[in-house]
Amino acid sequence: MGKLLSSLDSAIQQIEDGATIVVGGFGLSGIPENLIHALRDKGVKDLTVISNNCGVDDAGLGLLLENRQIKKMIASYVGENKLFEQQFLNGELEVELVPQGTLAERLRAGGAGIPAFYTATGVGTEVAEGKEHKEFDGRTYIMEKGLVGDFAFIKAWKSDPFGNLIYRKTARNFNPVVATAGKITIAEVEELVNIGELDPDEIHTPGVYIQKIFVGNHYQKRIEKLTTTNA
Amino acid sequence: MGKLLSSLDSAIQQIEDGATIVVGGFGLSGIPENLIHALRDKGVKDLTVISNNCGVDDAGLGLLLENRQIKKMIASYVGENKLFEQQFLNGELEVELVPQGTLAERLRAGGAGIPAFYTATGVGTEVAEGKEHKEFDGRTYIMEKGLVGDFAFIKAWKSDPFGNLIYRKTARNFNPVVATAGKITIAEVEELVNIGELDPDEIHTPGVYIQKIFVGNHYQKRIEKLTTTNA
Amino acid sequence: MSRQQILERAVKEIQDGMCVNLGIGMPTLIANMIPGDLNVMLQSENGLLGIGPYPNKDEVDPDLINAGKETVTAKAGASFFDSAESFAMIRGGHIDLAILGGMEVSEKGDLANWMIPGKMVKGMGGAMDLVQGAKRIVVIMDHVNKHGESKVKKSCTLPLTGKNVIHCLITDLAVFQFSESGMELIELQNGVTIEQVKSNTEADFTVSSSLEIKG
Amino acid sequence: MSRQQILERAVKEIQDGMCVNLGIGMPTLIANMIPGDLNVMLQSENGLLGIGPYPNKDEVDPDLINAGKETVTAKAGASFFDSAESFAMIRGGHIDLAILGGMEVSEKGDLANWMIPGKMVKGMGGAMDLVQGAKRIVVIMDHVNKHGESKVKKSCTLPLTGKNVIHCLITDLAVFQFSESGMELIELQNGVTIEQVKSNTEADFTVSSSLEIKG
Repeated sequence: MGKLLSSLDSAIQQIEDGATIVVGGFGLSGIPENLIHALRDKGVKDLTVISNNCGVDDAGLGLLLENRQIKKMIASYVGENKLFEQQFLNGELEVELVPQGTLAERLRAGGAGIPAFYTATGVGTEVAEGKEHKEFDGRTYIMEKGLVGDFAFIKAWKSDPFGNLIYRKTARNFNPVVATAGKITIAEVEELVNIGELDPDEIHTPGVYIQKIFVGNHYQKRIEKLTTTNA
Repeated sequence: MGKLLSSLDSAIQQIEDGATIVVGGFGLSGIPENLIHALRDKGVKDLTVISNNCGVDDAGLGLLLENRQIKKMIASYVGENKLFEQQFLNGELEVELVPQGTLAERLRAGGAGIPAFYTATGVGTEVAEGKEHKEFDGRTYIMEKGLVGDFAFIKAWKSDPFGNLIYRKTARNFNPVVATAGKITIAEVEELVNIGELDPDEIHTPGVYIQKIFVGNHYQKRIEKLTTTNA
Repeated sequence: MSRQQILERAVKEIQDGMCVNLGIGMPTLIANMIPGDLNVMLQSENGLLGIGPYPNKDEVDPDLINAGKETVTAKAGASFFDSAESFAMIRGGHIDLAILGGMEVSEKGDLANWMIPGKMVKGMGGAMDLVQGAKRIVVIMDHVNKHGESKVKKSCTLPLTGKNVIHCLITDLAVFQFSESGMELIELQNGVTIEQVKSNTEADFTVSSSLEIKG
Repeated sequence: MSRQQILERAVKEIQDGMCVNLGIGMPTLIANMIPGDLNVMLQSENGLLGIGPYPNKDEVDPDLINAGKETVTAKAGASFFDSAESFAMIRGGHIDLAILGGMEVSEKGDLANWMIPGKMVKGMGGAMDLVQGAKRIVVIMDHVNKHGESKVKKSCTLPLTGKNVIHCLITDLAVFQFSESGMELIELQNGVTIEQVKSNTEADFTVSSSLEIKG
């Protein structure tokens, strides 16, 4: 079906300075490692990146920060990243902090053709400033807008050639919503299976959302906080 | 965990005249047959029923129509049902027709704590009359409100004792969104499995949404339109 | 016969790699006409992407139906999902093409296909979502009704399904495309003249220059 | 020691059958203290309902972490889901209880726990969603800061996480409940007097009649 990429070069080649890219993952779990590396190598600048976190200093989206490729970051939590702080205080980096549930819902809304919705999250806080307020049944809500990126980068466990995806455990996180919120969505996966091999009842992301598929050959899957019963 | 019912009597006993009940299924596929029968037997009246369809004359929600238990129906398509027409023309039955995608999203929104959202569906039609209109990026949208029922009736294939659910094929349809949109959600299922038996990656509805579980012992699964290659 | 012409023309709208929603009724018949070398995924708004052919008698499964409530099968690569996801797909612009039946079409690209006042109210089902959400909307219908009156109108008289939503109209007489500049006749069905189309059309339309040359 | 008292009191908020979200940091420690005879499902907002204990060294899985990015396990009956579903669950009022850390609490039930102006901006994560969505919000924190200043205030001075959202506050000195009629002292920690609480609290509060009797 022509979705399968043998290298990320051609896909990344389309991305220009100033593009908006939505990126899946939570912390360093379920992040599209190969896509981030390819984007770092391509060196495209002035990106707006929408992702729950911004990696750590030497991994994940932190690599793009290190390379000064990000102009604006839309995220819910960026506390793991010293470079982030530095660039933010320098005025090099613009930041929009969004509550995590609102971020997830804004991406789902963007992908689902919903331009805006109301939520109580953030009412009475900085997050509500400048936003439309409305009462429903005596409770106050604010209006939040759907988000769509020029590109969406996601990571899944298994894909078939149509782009039907299955994620593994909590590496699912933002990936399924991010998948829907890109004009062009590129999925990198650990394993490609034949068409018909995935049980249609178990598919998490139907292939309709996926424009390109890349099978990564090495996943670092770095652990941020190793906690064990005996540690 | 106390969610398992040995009979539907106690659960149905809580439902009073005038209650709002959200019901899963599409046509006669994936409908909560046992719950509908129990509700018919209980005879509770003046119900508001929210469901994509209203069954057929002698099956599904059509049984409640036949028994004159429904005061108001919120649905997207009721064309299979002559009793419906008759009661509607008599003025016995109030009807709110909602586009199917808007109905699905209103239920999802209700379950997700979103009181309202904007959609282009219905703009310029009867559906838009009296609703708030708003422009986003030059396109006009209307505001639609979240829906929540006093009770939600759904049908799943498998459940564990916590109420983690798996649906089968297109019998999934509205059931997962309806599951989220009831103050009390009762799931009837074909098969109960032990806790831990369902793969956590394959669960469609997490048990947090389910208050009661009933294992039905007979499913009619009537087919509305039998179409075969050799027919 | 005229229906066959409509369907044969409609199937040409479907291209390799597309995800397509075929409306209930006449559009459903297009499924069987899609060339086997095209890789097309048909969506059914009750929660299936990848509709297969009707089942053999022993494959029939009440848990596997299409939006018209007919028993179907799922092809290799199919997926099942819930109704909210299904319409997220539709409303979010992820479906490439919807081919829908029509009762009336206006020169502005309005569609009426869900309700006849005074008759039984059936409901709009997913039609209003599809016309706003799918990337391309093709309507197929007879050009005139059984009384010989044009169904291609200046303005629709029936309640609308969507305003200014149609990209292409295929009738038993002709094919029209819709754009900012209005409604344009782009093809004639076999043996039909421009005059015939004009005399059977209430709507104002322009004639494509490429068509004038052929005609 | 004072932390242990807070945690021991907090765990009493958890009842059989509940779905509970424990915030990052001190609240996470409550997980290990839940009595084994209670059937409780812990939610992690990155997409897990049914957090199990930390893994053995050979069970560690980078694809299985909690919202604090710690490696965890999933208990029997757990489910995985995406972030939109996770917050649908939270925002929609399906989580029975959230126990969160606090920097400041006001007598009106406002919570500030995400940002100190002038310090590194970390972001609010899921805290703003939890305080608006979960059915019951319990905040646990030290009563005073390291300079001896009360963190239980008339009004919060730090940026808010939520306004009028707290149901219960548990500190190393006391337990308060919040209602329409204001903030009420309902319990004293072991060996603490009402006078001690009063002198360490900037907020105005009433004292529960049942407490006066005991005291």
